[in-house]
Amino acid sequence: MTAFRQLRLDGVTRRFGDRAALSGLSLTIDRGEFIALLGPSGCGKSTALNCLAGLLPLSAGGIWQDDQRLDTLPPERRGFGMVFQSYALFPHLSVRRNVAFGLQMRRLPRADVRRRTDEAIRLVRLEEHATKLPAQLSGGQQQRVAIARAVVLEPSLVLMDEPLSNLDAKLRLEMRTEIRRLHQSLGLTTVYVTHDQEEALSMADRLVVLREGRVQQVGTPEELHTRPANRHVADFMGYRNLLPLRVTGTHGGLVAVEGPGLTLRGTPAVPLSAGDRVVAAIRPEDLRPGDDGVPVTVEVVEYQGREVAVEARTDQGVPVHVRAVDRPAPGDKITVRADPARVLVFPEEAS
Amino acid sequence: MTAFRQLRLDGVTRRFGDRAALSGLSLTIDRGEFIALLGPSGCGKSTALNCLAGLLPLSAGGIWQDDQRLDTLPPERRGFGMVFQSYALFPHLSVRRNVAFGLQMRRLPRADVRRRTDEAIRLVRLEEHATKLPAQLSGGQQQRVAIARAVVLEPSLVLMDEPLSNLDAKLRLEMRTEIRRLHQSLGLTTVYVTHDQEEALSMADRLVVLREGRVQQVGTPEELHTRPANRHVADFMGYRNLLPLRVTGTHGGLVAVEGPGLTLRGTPAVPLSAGDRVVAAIRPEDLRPGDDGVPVTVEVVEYQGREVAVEARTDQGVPVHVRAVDRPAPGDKITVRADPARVLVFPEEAS
Amino acid sequence: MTPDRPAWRHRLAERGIDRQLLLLLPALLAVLLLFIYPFGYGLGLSFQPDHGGVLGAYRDFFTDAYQRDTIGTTLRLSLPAALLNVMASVPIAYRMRGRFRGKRTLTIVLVVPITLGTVLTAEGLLNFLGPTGWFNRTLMAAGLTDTPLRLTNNYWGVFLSLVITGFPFAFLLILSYLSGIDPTLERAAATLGAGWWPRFHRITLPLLAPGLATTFCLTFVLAFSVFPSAVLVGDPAGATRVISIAAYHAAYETYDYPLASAIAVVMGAVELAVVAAVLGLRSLFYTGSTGGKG
Amino acid sequence: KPQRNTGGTVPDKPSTAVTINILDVAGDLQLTQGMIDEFVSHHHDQIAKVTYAKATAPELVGKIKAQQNAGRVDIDLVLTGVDGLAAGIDQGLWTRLLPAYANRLSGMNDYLPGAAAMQELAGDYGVTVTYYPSGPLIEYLPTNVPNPPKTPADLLTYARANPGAVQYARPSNSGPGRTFLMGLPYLLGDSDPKDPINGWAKTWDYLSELNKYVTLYPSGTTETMKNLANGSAKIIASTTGWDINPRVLGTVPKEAAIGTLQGFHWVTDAHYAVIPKGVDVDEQAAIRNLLADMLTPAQQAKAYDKGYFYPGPAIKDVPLSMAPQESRQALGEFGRPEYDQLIADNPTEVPLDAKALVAAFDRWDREIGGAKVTK
Amino acid sequence: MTAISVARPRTRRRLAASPGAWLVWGAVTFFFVMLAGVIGSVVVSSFGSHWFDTWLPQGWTTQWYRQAWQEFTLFDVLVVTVEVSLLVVGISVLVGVPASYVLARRSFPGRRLLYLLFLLPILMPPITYGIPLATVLYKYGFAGNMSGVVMANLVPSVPFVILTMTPFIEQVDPAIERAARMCGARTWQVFLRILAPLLIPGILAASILVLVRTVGMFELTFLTAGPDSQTLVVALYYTMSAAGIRAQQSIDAMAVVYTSMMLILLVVALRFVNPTQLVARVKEEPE
Ligand SMILES: Nc1ncnc2c1ncn2[C@@H]1O[C@H](COP(=O)(O)OP(=O)(O)OP(=O)(O)O)[C@@H](O)[C@H]1O
Ligand SMILES: Nc1ncnc2c1ncn2[C@@H]1O[C@H](COP(=O)(O)OP(=O)(O)OP(=O)(O)O)[C@@H](O)[C@H]1O
Ligand SMILES: [Mg+2]
Ligand SMILES: [Mg+2]
Repeated sequence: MTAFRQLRLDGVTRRFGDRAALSGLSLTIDRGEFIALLGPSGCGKSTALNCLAGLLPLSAGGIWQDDQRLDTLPPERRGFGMVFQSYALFPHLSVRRNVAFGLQMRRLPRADVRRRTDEAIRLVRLEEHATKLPAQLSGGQQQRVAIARAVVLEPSLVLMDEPLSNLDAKLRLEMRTEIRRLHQSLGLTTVYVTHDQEEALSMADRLVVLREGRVQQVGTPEELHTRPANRHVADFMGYRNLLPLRVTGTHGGLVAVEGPGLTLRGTPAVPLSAGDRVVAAIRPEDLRPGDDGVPVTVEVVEYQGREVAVEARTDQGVPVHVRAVDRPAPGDKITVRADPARVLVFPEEAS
Repeated sequence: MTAFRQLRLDGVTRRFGDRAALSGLSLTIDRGEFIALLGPSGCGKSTALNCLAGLLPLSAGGIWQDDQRLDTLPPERRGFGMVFQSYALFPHLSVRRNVAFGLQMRRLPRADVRRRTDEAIRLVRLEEHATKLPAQLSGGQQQRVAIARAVVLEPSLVLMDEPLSNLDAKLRLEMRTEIRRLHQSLGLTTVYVTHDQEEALSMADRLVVLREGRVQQVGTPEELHTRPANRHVADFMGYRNLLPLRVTGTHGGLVAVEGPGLTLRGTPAVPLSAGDRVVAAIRPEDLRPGDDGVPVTVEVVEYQGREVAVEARTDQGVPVHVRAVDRPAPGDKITVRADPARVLVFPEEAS
Repeated sequence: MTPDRPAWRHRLAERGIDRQLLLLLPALLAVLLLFIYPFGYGLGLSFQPDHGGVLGAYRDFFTDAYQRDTIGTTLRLSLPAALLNVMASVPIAYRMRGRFRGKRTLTIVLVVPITLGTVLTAEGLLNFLGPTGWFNRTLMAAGLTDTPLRLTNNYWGVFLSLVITGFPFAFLLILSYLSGIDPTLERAAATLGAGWWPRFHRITLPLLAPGLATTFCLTFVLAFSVFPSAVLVGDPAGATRVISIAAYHAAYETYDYPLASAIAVVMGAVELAVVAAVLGLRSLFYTGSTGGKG
Repeated sequence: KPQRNTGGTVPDKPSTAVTINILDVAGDLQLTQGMIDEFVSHHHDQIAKVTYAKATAPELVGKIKAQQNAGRVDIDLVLTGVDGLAAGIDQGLWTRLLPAYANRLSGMNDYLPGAAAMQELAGDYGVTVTYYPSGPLIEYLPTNVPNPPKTPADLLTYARANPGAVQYARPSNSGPGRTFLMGLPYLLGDSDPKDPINGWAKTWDYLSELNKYVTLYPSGTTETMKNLANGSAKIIASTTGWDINPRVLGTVPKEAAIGTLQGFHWVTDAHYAVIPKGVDVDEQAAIRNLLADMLTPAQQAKAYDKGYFYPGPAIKDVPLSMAPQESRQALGEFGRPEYDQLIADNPTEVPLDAKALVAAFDRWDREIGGAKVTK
Repeated sequence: MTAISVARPRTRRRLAASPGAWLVWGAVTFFFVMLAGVIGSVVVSSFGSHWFDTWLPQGWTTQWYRQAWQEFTLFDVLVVTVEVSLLVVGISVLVGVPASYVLARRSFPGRRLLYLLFLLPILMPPITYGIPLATVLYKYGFAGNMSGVVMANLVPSVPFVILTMTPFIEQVDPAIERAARMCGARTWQVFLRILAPLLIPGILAASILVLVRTVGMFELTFLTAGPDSQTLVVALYYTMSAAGIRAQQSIDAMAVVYTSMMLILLVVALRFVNPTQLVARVKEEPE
């Protein structure tokens, strides 16, 4: 279909039985934007994508493309492209014909179909496998076919459901770059579902964080990364240390928080006052071994390339996750500290 | 089946048509080991796993469990557990009954089946979804059912084919820990396929890197990370900068290498002499902006949380990947340098 | 952009009503135009007998043991035959899933009897199994029996002809239903320690159940309306006096169309009862994607 | 076709040559197709084309009914046996052919006595075209049965001594079977040979006694013939046609012999031509002329065929010598000179009417054929 | 236990398989022997001149075929039969498959009732509706020619296709269709390009069965056929059950003609498509 200026989701809701898999998703997507849907497994990401694609009827709400109501159109009339989480390749068609399918549906001239198909196959590095059937491909190869099949159409909106989950790191990085490149050079609008924050952060213009079917936060990568709106988003964005504490005082922009065997200073997400029950969120990489700080005992050490991930416990038994460059041994006692600017403090009840 | 001491793969080969998806895999797995198979998409990881499980007949080679030849046994007689890349859940059975299936096959008492099933479902956090059919689950939920179904049997050998690829980072980390914990507490032996080096590095005792069906290197995570055997392994292990250069001289344990607009010192993987054509491998995170070094022009900057990934180009047009803490803008000129201990130099022809 | 209509449409769509239902239209029209009216006429006819009031024809049928017993006779023939056809097809089709040389030929040969038609089957059975047919000659030549076995002009003749014509029919359907089941599922079961039998009856069979039910119903219906072979290789006045013979007698010998219609309606009702029982059982099983084509 | 005119006067000749669709439900074309083809070849001005279709008698009624209900009858002439004829009369399907224009069918005056009796059954609706006295006869291989039974009692004795050796096909599926059934009351001296329900006491007793020694009732005459040939049956019921024709065809050994039971009456059989209601008068005219031609001796001689309906002609004075060469040769080799005598010496009877016949079949099915079930 | 990588004897697993396998193949062999006997005895008889109490006929002849060929103008009849059956198969697949798609995929109010409605024409013997159906068709000028025969045969055929295809379509993963729609395929394109190829084994099975039923359907064909739209079964039915004298061999010959025609149609059909494992086959264990 023709390009649009804006896509507007208005209270999009989808129920299965009496459970809402997605409730009240409202979002305006500008043309050319790259939106990532992010959230834990089962939070409704695929459901949102399916509603947008027209594959699931809405239980409530509406979708508008500029002034046109979209949610009543069948999927094939919306002109979107989609990469399915389960690939959904046509099992009876070769890789080439899978990719060419959409172009043939648009009745493009034979030569065009051929050229664009070849190009898309080259893009996903499957030249060698072009004549194979899907069942003869490895998982990652199938996933790449699914990507090629969707982007070859250069649709006005591309929906991708975890398109890189089965690729190795190197290829994933390359494919990320390709997808971004395509997005930019073809002027696509992309809605991208991923469970991988890093991927989302590096690719998207804006992120939508879902949890149990509800939007938790919408923002740029940087906003989400540095200023998660609540403890769930923080948790999800890699703040693995979530320490239940109590505010003891405020100092300028910072608050002092305390708990069993722990004293920290941090940045409050909302105004807080002494005595409030709070959760302090700290990323493992922000919790570094240092001289003055909280004493902990190392329990598990995981090698992770240049650094190691350390699971430790305070003397009171609170587990903390720490990153270290040198390698402590289990049983070692170390002290850890965190920059107050990187300690986020949320009220406990927020959800 | 009963526990074993050793599992020996001897020249295991599998051809599809005249292409070998796996050639001559020889490996000895000790009881209790955690082995990760690692390699780019389509390199033969799933094929290796399927051969081990008995789902694909071998084209050549053999598999021995202690003194017993295994490769002639049908899968159900081998007593291994497997998580399929495509999940392969039984579509007509609820989550609970999918998980209980294996236990029922072993004719365990009703109560035991129930208890262990519940436990496994709790392990993968699907208590709420226990009565759903697979088609009613999200992708990540399905994957977790597949994991529960395999580990509930506590088999002597567990084979896992990318079991975490559809989970979000947080859950993935948790599941990793769970899998390791199970591995240790039940004394399992695990062969784990993943495309994610970080996962492999953090979980496995030993890693096997495959490429186009051939073993490239077998070693501990540390060996692989710091001393990749060849440029392909290096490439795969995150050495994203692979610079084709020429040796200009040797200095003690180091070599000096040079190319268009580039001069570096690095550690040779094999003895090298001046004039050899080589490839220098450097991780982006080892190539840091610094004062003296190679001048490059920033092209693309990707936000990745605490750091940014920078794609830059030397004056001669060689692309390099750099990590930076502060955020340069596209077009900026910066200089980058690397610690010679972290620059690995491989002869060019090695493969 | 009227807000009402689309919402209404969504609500219908959620309940499964949308334009795709139009695809039912041609079939529905065909059945309505070509079947419902004529059938209604026939049904009406069954309530207009010459004597005995509205239900006279039915009363005639049910009060006459000779007529009534045909239901039992037919069921005794058709249920075992349909059951045997389905049950024999399953293991054979199951075995034929693997790849082996000559599979295609074997399939074709197994399906060939479908082309025989009732007449050739009947003639063949009479010739082959008759008192001086090859079968009895062989038995007698081998000294296995002194007097020829009676396999025709009785229950067994009809039963065998139902098997010969019904088996390939069931086999063909079941083979194709089986091909729709993802083989990976059985492999998964194998890694969970399931031998061939549990794999089959816990995984394959439930996934095959809808196909089995349909196949059973269709073979049963065909066997239930057996007519020519009941006459040709059976004992049409006695052991194989099936219900369609009674209907035929009424329609074409005494030209009592009301009675014939009534018998046909009874026939349909009995079939319907069996089919409903089977489909009821079927609905206990899973009916959804079996992953084979995905 | 132009507007149909199905009532009114039937012209002497059709105004234009017509196409006639003939449906044969009695196997009559075997005898008469030659006659029809010859007429057509000589009268192109009346009949442009004939199409032949064949079917079995029972379905006939349904088809004609459907056409008549819809007002589009495209079957112009039906050749049928007694069963189809009677069913059609009963259901009111046939055009009344007589007595109007009876003068055009002068051949009807020359019917053989038996044929004339058969014509009575047709009332005014049909025209007898072929006729034969049928049976009942018994057939056997002289090598297997050196002393054939001569009376019904003999037959019973023989059956008792040789269980399974006597065979007749299920009467409702077999001409010889039903001829045997209808002939028994005359042989046994039953009170009313025309009333199977109340008048056949001896016959039913006899049949149930015989039933004890009959192992199977095949579902067609062909099969009894086969069993006779292969030796699994020793004595079977037969008729003149079924005696000669199968031997000509080679399904029964040439040396098979026939016998009669003392005091039997011939139960005759015939084929009729009828015209369904709703046929255009032009076509009716052509058909009447065709029928008139078929009832001439020269044409009737073709009915000798190869003994299929022996003798076959319905009218008097059609000796075998008039028949085509082929017929004469076949009958010369397989015919039996004794038939002339048997036909002359034994009385002929018309068969049961359709209702009574169906009742007899029904009773046979229930009491004789069906009795096997309980054993 | 040296590393000899001799190719594993491939048949081992199959041969060592359960006695069940032997039982199955034994039963199949027995079935074939019986089948060969049944078919063989008819074929031999149809070419035999005299066959009494012996293993084989006394002489051989083709006269029975010649007779049948002339008596029924079999060539025209065969042509009509093929035309009618192909039309019926084609139309009933075109009409039936979309309907079974809806029945398989959607749940909507009245679905069960509709299923029952489609079931009825298969359950009800043609006696109940044959004559009124023929009347209707005659009334509107369809009967008496090929269109009537085709329409009458559609009555049981369309439901037949629907019943066989419904479980089949249920087996196909709906995600594949969705993917096709996302590629811009309209419903008919989804049918033609995606579903049809995946359903080929089922469609083929259903078509063959409809074909067999149509060729063998006497009642409805006879009631609606005109003089030049008779099909083979009418002729066959006639030889089998008409009054008068027929040689056993001529019935056999007609049966052989009938079977040969069906066989040719079947083999032609199977040449184009394999009834088994069209799609799932690639996932099978390759040799
Ligand atoms: N049935 C088959 N027929 C032909 N080729 C096949 C078949 N199965 C796999 N292959 C090929 O064998 C190679 C190895 O496949 P395999 O599934 O083992 O890859 P993998 O390492 O698991 O990859 P991924 O990480 O993408 O899942 C691939 O190139 C694949 O295309
Ligand atoms: N057909 C269905 N019937 C019932 N519940 C369903 C159905 N489909 C999805 N759900 C439920 O809806 C919720 C959201 O599912 P969805 O597939 O959108 O998750 P997701 O965010 O894509 O997760 P993942 O990352 O694991 O793929 C899940 O809890 C799932 O179990
Ligand atoms: Mg999902
Ligand atoms: Mg894989």
